[in-house]
Amino acid sequence: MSIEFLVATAIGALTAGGIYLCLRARTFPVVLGLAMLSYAINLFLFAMGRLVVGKPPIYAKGVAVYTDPLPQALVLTAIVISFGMTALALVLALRTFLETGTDQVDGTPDPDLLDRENRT
Amino acid sequence: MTVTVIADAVIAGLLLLGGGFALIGSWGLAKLPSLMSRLHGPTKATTLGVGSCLVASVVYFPVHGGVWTAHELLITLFLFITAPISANLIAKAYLHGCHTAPGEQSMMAEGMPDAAENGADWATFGYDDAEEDPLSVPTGAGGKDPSA
Amino acid sequence: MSALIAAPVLLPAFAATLSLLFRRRRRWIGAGVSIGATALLLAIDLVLLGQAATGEIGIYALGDWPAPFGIVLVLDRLAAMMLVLTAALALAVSIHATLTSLDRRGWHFHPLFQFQLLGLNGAFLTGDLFNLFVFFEVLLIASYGLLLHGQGARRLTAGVQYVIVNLVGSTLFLIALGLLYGVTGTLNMADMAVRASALPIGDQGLFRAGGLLLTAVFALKAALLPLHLWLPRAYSGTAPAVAALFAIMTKVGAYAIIRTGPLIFAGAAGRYMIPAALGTMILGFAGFLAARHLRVMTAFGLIGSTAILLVAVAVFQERAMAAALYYLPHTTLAAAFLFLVTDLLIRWRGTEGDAIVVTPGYRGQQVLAALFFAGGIALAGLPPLSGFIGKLLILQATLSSSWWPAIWAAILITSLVAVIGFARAGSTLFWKSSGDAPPSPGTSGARALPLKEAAPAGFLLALMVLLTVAAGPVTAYMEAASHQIFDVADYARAVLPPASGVGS
Amino acid sequence: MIAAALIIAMGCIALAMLLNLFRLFRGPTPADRILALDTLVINSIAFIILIGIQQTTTTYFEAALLLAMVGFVGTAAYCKFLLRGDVVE
Amino acid sequence: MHLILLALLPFLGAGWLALSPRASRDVHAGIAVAHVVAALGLLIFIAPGVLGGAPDALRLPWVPALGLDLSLRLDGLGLLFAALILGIGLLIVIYARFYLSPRDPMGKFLSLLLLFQGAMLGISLSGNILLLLVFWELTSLSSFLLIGFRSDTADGRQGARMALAVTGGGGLALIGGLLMLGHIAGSYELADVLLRGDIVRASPLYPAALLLILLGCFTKSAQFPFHFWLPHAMAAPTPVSAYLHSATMVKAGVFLLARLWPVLSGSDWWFYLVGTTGLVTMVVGAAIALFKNDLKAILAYSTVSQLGLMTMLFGFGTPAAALAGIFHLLNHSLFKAALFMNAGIVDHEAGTRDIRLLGGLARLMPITTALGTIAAASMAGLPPFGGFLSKEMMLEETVHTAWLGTHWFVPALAVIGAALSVGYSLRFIVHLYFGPRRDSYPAAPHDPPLGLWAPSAVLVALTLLVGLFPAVLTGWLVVPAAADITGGTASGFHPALWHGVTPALVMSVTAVAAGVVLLWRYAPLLRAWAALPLFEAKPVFQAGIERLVRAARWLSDTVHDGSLQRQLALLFLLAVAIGVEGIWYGGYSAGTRELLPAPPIAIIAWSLLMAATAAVALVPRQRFVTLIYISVIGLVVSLAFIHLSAPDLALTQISVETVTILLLLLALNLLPKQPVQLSSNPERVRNLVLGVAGGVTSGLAAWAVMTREPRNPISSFHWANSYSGGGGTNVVNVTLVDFRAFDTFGEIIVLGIAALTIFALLQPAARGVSGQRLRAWIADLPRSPERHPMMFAVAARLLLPLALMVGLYVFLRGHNAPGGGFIAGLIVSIALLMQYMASGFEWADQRRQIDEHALIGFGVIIAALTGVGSLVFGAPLFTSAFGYVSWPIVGKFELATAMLFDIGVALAVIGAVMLALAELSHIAQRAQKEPVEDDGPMDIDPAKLRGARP
Amino acid sequence: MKRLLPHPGLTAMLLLIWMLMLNSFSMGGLLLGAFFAVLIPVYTAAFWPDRPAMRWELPLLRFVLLVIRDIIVANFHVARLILFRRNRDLRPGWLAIPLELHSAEAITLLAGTISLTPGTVSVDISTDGRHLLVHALDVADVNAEIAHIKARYERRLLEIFR
Ligand code: NA
Ligand code: NA
Repeated sequence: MSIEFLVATAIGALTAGGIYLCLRARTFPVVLGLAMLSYAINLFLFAMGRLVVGKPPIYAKGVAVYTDPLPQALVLTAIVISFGMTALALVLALRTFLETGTDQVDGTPDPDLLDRENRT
Repeated sequence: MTVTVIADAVIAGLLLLGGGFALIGSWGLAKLPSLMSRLHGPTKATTLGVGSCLVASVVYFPVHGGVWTAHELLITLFLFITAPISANLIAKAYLHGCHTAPGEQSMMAEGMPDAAENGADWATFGYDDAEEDPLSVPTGAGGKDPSA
Repeated sequence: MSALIAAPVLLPAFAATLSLLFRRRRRWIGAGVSIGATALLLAIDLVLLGQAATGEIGIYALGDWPAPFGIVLVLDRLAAMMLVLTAALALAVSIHATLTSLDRRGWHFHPLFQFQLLGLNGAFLTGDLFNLFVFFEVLLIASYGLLLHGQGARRLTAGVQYVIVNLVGSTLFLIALGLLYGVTGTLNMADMAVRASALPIGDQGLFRAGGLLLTAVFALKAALLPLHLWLPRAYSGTAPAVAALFAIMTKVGAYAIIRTGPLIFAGAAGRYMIPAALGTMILGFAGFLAARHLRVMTAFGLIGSTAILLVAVAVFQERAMAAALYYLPHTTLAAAFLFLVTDLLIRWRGTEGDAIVVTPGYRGQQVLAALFFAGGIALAGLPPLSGFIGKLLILQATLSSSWWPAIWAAILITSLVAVIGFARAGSTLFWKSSGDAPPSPGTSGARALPLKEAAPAGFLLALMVLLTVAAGPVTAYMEAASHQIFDVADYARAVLPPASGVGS
Repeated sequence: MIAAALIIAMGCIALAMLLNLFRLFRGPTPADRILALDTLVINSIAFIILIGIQQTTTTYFEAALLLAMVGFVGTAAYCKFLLRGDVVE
Repeated sequence: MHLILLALLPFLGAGWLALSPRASRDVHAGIAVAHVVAALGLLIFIAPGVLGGAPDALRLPWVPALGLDLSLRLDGLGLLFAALILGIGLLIVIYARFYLSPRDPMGKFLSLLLLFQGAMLGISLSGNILLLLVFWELTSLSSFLLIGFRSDTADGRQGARMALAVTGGGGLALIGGLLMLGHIAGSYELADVLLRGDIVRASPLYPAALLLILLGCFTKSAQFPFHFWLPHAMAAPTPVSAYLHSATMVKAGVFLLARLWPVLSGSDWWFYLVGTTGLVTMVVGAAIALFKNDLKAILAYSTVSQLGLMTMLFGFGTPAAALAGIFHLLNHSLFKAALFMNAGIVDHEAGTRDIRLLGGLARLMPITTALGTIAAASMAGLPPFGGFLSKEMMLEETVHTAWLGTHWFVPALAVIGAALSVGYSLRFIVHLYFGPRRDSYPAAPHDPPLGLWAPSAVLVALTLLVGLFPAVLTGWLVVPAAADITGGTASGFHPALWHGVTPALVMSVTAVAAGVVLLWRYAPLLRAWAALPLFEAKPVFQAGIERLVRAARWLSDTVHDGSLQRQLALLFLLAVAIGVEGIWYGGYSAGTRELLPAPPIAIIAWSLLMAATAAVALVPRQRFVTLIYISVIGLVVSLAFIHLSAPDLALTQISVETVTILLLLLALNLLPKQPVQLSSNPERVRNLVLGVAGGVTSGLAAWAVMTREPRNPISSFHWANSYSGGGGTNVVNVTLVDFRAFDTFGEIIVLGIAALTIFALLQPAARGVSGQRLRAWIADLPRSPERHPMMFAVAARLLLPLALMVGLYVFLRGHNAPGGGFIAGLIVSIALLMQYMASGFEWADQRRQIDEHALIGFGVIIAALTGVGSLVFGAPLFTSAFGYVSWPIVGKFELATAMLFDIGVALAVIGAVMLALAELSHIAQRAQKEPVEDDGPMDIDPAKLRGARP
Repeated sequence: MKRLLPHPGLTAMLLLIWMLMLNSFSMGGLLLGAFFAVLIPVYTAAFWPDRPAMRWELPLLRFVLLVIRDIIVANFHVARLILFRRNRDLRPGWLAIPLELHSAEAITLLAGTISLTPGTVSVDISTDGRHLLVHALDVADVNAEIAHIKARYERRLLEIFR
């Protein structure tokens, strides 16, 4: 078994899980799905520089074998951006829930909340 | 030469010790019967497990890397500060869960003592003389708790 | 090339931060900074347009790192045109928003607005694909903020969908970028174009998938079937003035397709884009006719008219592209104009908002009625406004496509649908009086529109008139721009320094 | 000698992680899962140090340091959630 | 230049009128009259040259790319048409001045009328077929406003919309047709197009172009079956009807048939399409007209019929027929405008237009009766009026026309049509003016003031004079026009009241006799007509539109059902399909790169990740537990980054992970913890299938790239220049703050905006519905009374300085080793957040001493200024500089502007993270409206409890 | 001086940490570290009010060494328990340790020490701040264990926190 295989299957699994969650009917799992997708994407983007073990991109004279630093820089940017986006999506989901009483992605009434409000 | 060999032996020993204790800690985590017992397991991983590896590293780098490193000590410091707090908080969370989930009175079975005199209770459960029953839910998000 | 090229990115950055830092002081400072900066931006963009019009491709290597290794800004005719259009639209919207106090109905309107401009301008200028992604994100996240400005349940639910769909879009963007980098080893558009042509067969499948995926992401922004579903709810849910600014957002997607399609991917997506655009057109104008609210109607009109633009783009041929380029500012201005008019209508109408229902005592609103009529003419593409010329250009140019009968039928029939829809809405809104009963006070509260508030909308209308009157020089510019877009070698020559080890 | 010890140690850590995994899924209480995660983080720190030794590089130590710090924050946040619902109040 | 002025004058008048809404009625009328008179004068001034055979032309470039030039051209045909437009227009303006009531906005009305006039004039003057299109569409738009002038009535609105839909639709077809025509001809200049008839007719596109153009003409000229809009356009004020439906709007279609006659006619397509349509329209329109009761409806259907006549004549395709057609066009304009005015007068004075309520007006309104009778006689084709002459010519032409080989068909139908038109004309005269006087008219009828009848008197006089002296009076106008239609010199214009006994005369007499019979036997005929299964077009049309709208609503509502799940499913499906497509069509070969063996620990970490991923997806209802699994995923990904030589990524991932979890926990507190399941089983299966498909695709894509050798990536430059050019050994960091600093600049802006938006979102959350909900919110978890545990609080305060120190260190070394501004910013944020967690929001917030908004602002400004700063040194934006400085005692150290940039990054990150989390963390408290007191950093402070501390 | 150096001990500790992180000695690094080590306590002083007086010298060092020794010993002890004792043979127990220590810092240090030595975990404090709740994995005599902890750790801490 190769590391490439592990990484590829991990990307696949994270993508699958992310998609599965993104297609759910409530905002919270969708945000989780987005988070998972962003893991998958970060790994994917990173893998596009090919995998190298034990050669971090710290420059030293005369070193010829190194990890492609560019995808790493891109992933860094992507991590930060997707963090901001996920945070925003999450807060928006919460805010919408507070405003509308539903956390359904389609904005339809929420059985849970009705249930809870009936209880009190 | 001999220094290196001795150092290598020390390093290897420390590594084995570290790995071993980390494993034992996790074994405890998996094996022990209740959360309160399991909580004791990871302490080993934290202290001797990681600690031995760190010390091994401290010894290893001057010998094989040609550099002194002391980051490991810093990691140890952080772990030693944080690990007890983590354990404390996890225990509190567990007790709180047992206390508020009827039927799961496991800690009573383990014979938890009262918080002694003056009618005081353990902080997680609140004051016995307080007007609030810890089982009841407080009203309002972030509302003032009587205990606060 | 002078550093002026970077001004459209840096100026909004400073304006945004300044209005952010001044937020605790009097609020007019923020508005003043924002409007002033936008006006200055328009002036700068006009200078840049003048430079680009010479035909020379302006290159600016940020950080003094040569392409393809660093990020370069590229100013060609297309970019300059998009910059000017954006600034002009932004000027109208920022003034409108300030005049109508939209900026006080929530936090941080002006900083978000300026950041939005920053993102847009950056996207138009950059010559680097990943940098394009970054600016897409900037403009998207700023658009989230603007979309939600003022809030309310409807806006929030619409916002949730808009944000999530675009987040998934960004995810796909990154996948596409990764694939392209993994296969070609570069991020610079020009360099990628050069390397793509030398790609071995075995790699071409991956490259193609990456290119198509990237195009799909752009199509998502451009609201192309089946990726347009997010738009109606989002645009009709937000404040109409914000939606007016968003008229340019679909064009960003179109811009990216126009930029990368001929340059890097040799129009590979065209065969799917044409039917998709035709379908979008039909759905857009069906929604237009079906709409029960003006905002929804305008949103669908935007979808439909953008689809007309995209169908011309999808031919990926110089003449059709030139036609598309002429139609692009028109459709942007028309939709924005109609959104602003809708906003005025909502403001001065009273309780009915933008519902297409009869308003008691609303027959006398001559100015609004005239503006609405003009909006209808613009969006339906009738003379004497520029949409007519744009449509003629597109019809003429698409004759070279084998799809032309379908294209013609779709464009002409949807125009008729638009005319019918507008006539229905307009006659209900401005002609019908409710059962000839005297307007009962309290049910509506419609008041007369102060002309001052109509000035920004009037500005957009004037731009459309200008686009019509000056159609000769404008089309000449667009033809030259289109030529430049298809001249891959010229672009590569300008962007990549001759000495650099380009390609593998 | 060191290489062999490293491999054994890494194997131990790997096994420890598997055991953590077991507890993570087995629970039964949320506190158990938090504990399993906390332990997993600790084992990860050990793992990072072992990689550093294996590659004779100090490059990764900051990661271990950071993990020690933020791992705690995470655990505290989870516990706080169970105790109060509100992580910051 | 005259042409430009001519074309502009009506528009100028319209503009002037529109801009002076407050002037008096007479001023408005004066302005309008002045402009029309001026235009007419100008036309007369130009006319001699044009009639002399030298068309006036002018061409200004407008849109060369399109072939659309401002090309104006006045030839004989255009002159005739323009003269009708302006001449009758002048009379209409005068008539309207007296017709409209004082309540009507005269300025607006005349403005629209002149606008329309300008558009019509434009059609007649266009020397470019695209320019003609522009004016054509303008007539549709302006007539829409004119017809809808009485917008307070449903009839007015519906009539206007119907007219717009039909003529606008035809106009769109015309666009297609003319574009094709120009495409075939190779030019859109009318002069060029007219010369290329042979090329056009030989083109395979000819039938399509012809059909589209005819659609435009037929709809505009109300040809069967598009005739139905015209009668409903009668809802307009009578001056509008008189103008639009006699001389102008409906004639535009006929005019275009004439205009393009040299190019399009001369084929079977033309003959059968145009000729037959005209023939049918003539008969059908006349038949309907006979049985209408509304005066304007009678006139409207008669117009339909007469237009059919003209269309038929042009359809015959012979020069003589074309000559007859153009002559009838002139005649019809004269009598029809007069008749409409007459009907208007009757309506105005008698109070109704229902012919059944009228009759016997001859005594009461003698002038009106005289004028109406003459005009109607001309319409009936009775001598000695103009209508007779052109009808004779028409009948003559039908005799020579064979239709599908039969020679009787066209003449027979023509006679029927003529008979019907005699019938409705006579009925108009007899039933309206003659017969018994009634006792009760809705109003007391009397002749109108001079201003109202004089315009029609002029027309009536003309129609009489034309009948008497046709060649003298109209020859100079009609012959050149006909010559321009046929593209040669028109021959044989010999109109005369008496040509001897010709077949035409026989037919004419037959028609008159039959017409008299029709009127004589009107009552039984009416009953028979009423028994016919005819349907009213308007409800059908409206039902059609409603059906269209319903269909559009169904389509739109079905497609745009607001389902996010559907949108995302489509998006994912498309992405997968694209992957398959790309490989399928693009070509693929497997990679040859050597693979890395996986050590056991990697496999175990991998299984951790896989298990956690599956768990997150499969137990989503236990939201809290799900978060723990997410943490595991994050941890494994970080470890993978470390193992695969990406320490910077690991650091970032670890710290971002923590902040994300904090955010999720903060939000989850207020969200349902274990919501009920919403998705149905099929949905879950769909999601699973899509997920697996997406996973497989992305995994394979990753595998495909990882297993092939890289192709000389540009990053080799970054590696080589990082130290020498960027001054740092951490290539990733140098890339971020130098090579690709612009990306990073955008990235911190994204983060800043995210925080600002979160702030803007949460600020109003404590108010309104959301605030109520927050106040009414019941914590759904039982809560421990202790808010700030002692040990945690104590440890946190010790960790804060340590973490800050680490943050500074990580920041400073970032340029050369893993670290940097972003990670440092996160570390500092987390350290501060720890205080918030441990000791509460209020307590920590009072002590933090930072303003997050300002931090974000300053962060962005510092980064931007660093970028701009390089300009001062003459270097491009975002150029970094670094140097090694040697100070006594301190020693040698590096200073790099990139670090300044990184400071901006760090500040923005701290500001953004703190703003977002702080805002989110006390949203619930704010809703309570009572500030939480600062009750110290920990709930149980033993020292305080024992009194050791105050 | 108090405002410039609010926590001299903390400053020293930070400087030490800084030098450990730098991993190499240079005058510049030292100066920079000193700068930060002064700056950070000034900034964070507000977060740590009412610091108890503390003896930083020998007693603390002795205490630390003692704890390290105990940790190692206890580790082996607990390892034996985990590996070789069956679950049902374990004698887990709760210890409510009465506290003589006053300050939160001191009690936290005690609790931390107890937790770090395997086999015992500090769980909670009483609401009156006078008892510490400790859980032991295997305890034969609760009172003896309490006495042991108090004698071994709390007594020493009382010396440090006077
Ligand atoms: Na870095
Ligand atoms: Na412990």
